[in-house]
Amino acid sequence: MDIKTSPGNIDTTCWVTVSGDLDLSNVETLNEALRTMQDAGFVHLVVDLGAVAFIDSTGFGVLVEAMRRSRTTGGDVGLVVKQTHVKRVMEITGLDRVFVTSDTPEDVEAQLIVGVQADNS
Amino acid sequence: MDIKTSPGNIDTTCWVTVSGDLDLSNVETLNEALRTMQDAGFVHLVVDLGAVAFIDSTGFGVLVEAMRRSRTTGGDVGLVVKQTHVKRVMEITGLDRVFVTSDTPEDVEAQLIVGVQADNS
Amino acid sequence: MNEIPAGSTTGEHVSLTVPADATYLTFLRSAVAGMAARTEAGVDVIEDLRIAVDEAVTLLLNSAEASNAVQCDIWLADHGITIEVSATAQGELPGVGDDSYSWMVLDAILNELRVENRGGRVTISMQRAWDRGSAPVTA
Amino acid sequence: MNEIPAGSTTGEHVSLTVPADATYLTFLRSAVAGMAARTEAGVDVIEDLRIAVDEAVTLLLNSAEASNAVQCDIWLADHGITIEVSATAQGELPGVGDDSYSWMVLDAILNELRVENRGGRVTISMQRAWDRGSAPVTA
Ligand SMILES: Nc1ncnc2c1ncn2[C@@H]1O[C@H](COP(=O)(O)OP(=O)(O)O)[C@@H](O)[C@H]1O
Ligand SMILES: Nc1ncnc2c1ncn2[C@@H]1O[C@H](COP(=O)(O)OP(=O)(O)O)[C@@H](O)[C@H]1O
Repeated sequence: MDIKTSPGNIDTTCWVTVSGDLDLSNVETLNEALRTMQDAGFVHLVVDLGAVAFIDSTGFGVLVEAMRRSRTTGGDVGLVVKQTHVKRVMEITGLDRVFVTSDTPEDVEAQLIVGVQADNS
Repeated sequence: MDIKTSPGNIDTTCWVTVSGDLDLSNVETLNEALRTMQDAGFVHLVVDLGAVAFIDSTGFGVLVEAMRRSRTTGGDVGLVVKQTHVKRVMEITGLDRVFVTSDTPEDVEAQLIVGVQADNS
Repeated sequence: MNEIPAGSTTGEHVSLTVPADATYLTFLRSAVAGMAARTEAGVDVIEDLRIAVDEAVTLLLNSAEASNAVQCDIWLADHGITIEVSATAQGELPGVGDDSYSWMVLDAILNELRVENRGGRVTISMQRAWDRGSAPVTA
Repeated sequence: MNEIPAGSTTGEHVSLTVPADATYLTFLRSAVAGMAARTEAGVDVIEDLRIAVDEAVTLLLNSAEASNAVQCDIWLADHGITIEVSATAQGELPGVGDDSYSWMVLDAILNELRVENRGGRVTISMQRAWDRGSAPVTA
């Protein structure tokens, strides 16, 4: 797994690009990276999973935790999702209704900034 | 493993391009391809191993057999070899002194046509 | 759609034993994908099986003793694959059979899913058939 | 050069059992390469180990009963890897210990190479250290 962070289009937003395999052996690394960005004051996180080769429910668990932390400060975590198998796991677990998602980070960021909430009903 | 055959620059020569993994499970396919070309009258065979990801002594065994058949009709088999690990196996077994080799099929074919023999001493 | 692949893989069995360590999940996912690739299973099924072995072994690792080994058995059948993962677990396996997300995923992508605890050794048995829609056949 | 890799893999053991079928050679080569990739072994050593397991199992397959299984055990140590492959063989194993090309290759790329035949079960044991030149250390 490889994690890259870069500033978003506005200064309360950070893009986190994840690639490779994400599982129990390395979720803690992602968890720390997300926490670091939140502690640094980024309200919204755009986590780009477009280059992730594998992610399981342990990986999504860390993203859900990050989303909860962001929401307590009025922010949110949005996901860039492209691969069918990633979408599939999100549908099975209902995460597709929890996260703001799109297929480009620009679009996810735009949704987070205007305060779009995922359809939580 | 994938095998492609194409006519060489002169009409007694045939190029055989092998790719993928070559082992006990599929050497017979290569053996048949080489035999077919020899039966069709091609005196010289240029076997291009440049895209082979794996080859073991079973794979080389088939190439040695083909070389023997070609030599009984005044022809020969030459090899295109690029990868260090393929060269390594050839050195260990002494095959580097048995086969005409080079890193392009054009060059191997040219050597076969002028009747260059590998240094068999 | 072919009934049986050209070179029938029926009855082929592979057994793997690895350390009870999350860094071996990649190894097991690759092994299962490699086995499935020998069959007529499509890429979607192979992807599902990668997730299945990963989620099941993750459940085991959450309570397996670190000194222990995880065993993974794979059987190829005419129209499907059976995967069994097992380890010596400490106490009840958390997340098994309840509404954990791992279990939710396993339940959705498999045709059969069973857990057994025999004298502290927990085995998760999974079956997946090739010819089914994306919705699971209810076991 | 590091003495021991950052996350020490010392003592890790993996065991694989596959059908005595040449179409499983790829599977075994990948498994051995995957294990070696966990260590400080370089790409050349990994390539050698791929060849080693392939040549050794090919020797076994030349006389293993088709109905049989081949077992492959891999141990990671501080400075090297041990691979043991075994199968129930019919009679003497052709090509073992003689001047066959398989044996020639094995002998050249390994630090230790041993064959044992106990009651019809043949085991080929191989060891390779990381820190050696391209010429083998004579066992
Ligand atoms: N590890 C996980 N894997 C998959 N989905 C998860 C995971 N953790 C939480 N979720 C999903 O996120 C949703 C929202 O999480 P949360 O707000 O905590 O809801 P709940 O109160 O149901 O736990 C859950 O309903 C579940 O669908
Ligand atoms: N299967 C094989 N793997 C590697 N090398 C081989 C194989 N078969 C033959 N050779 C090499 O080819 C050389 C020439 O083969 P050949 O003309 O048959 O010689 P020999 O009379 O020694 O068998 C051998 O000396 C050996 O080095």
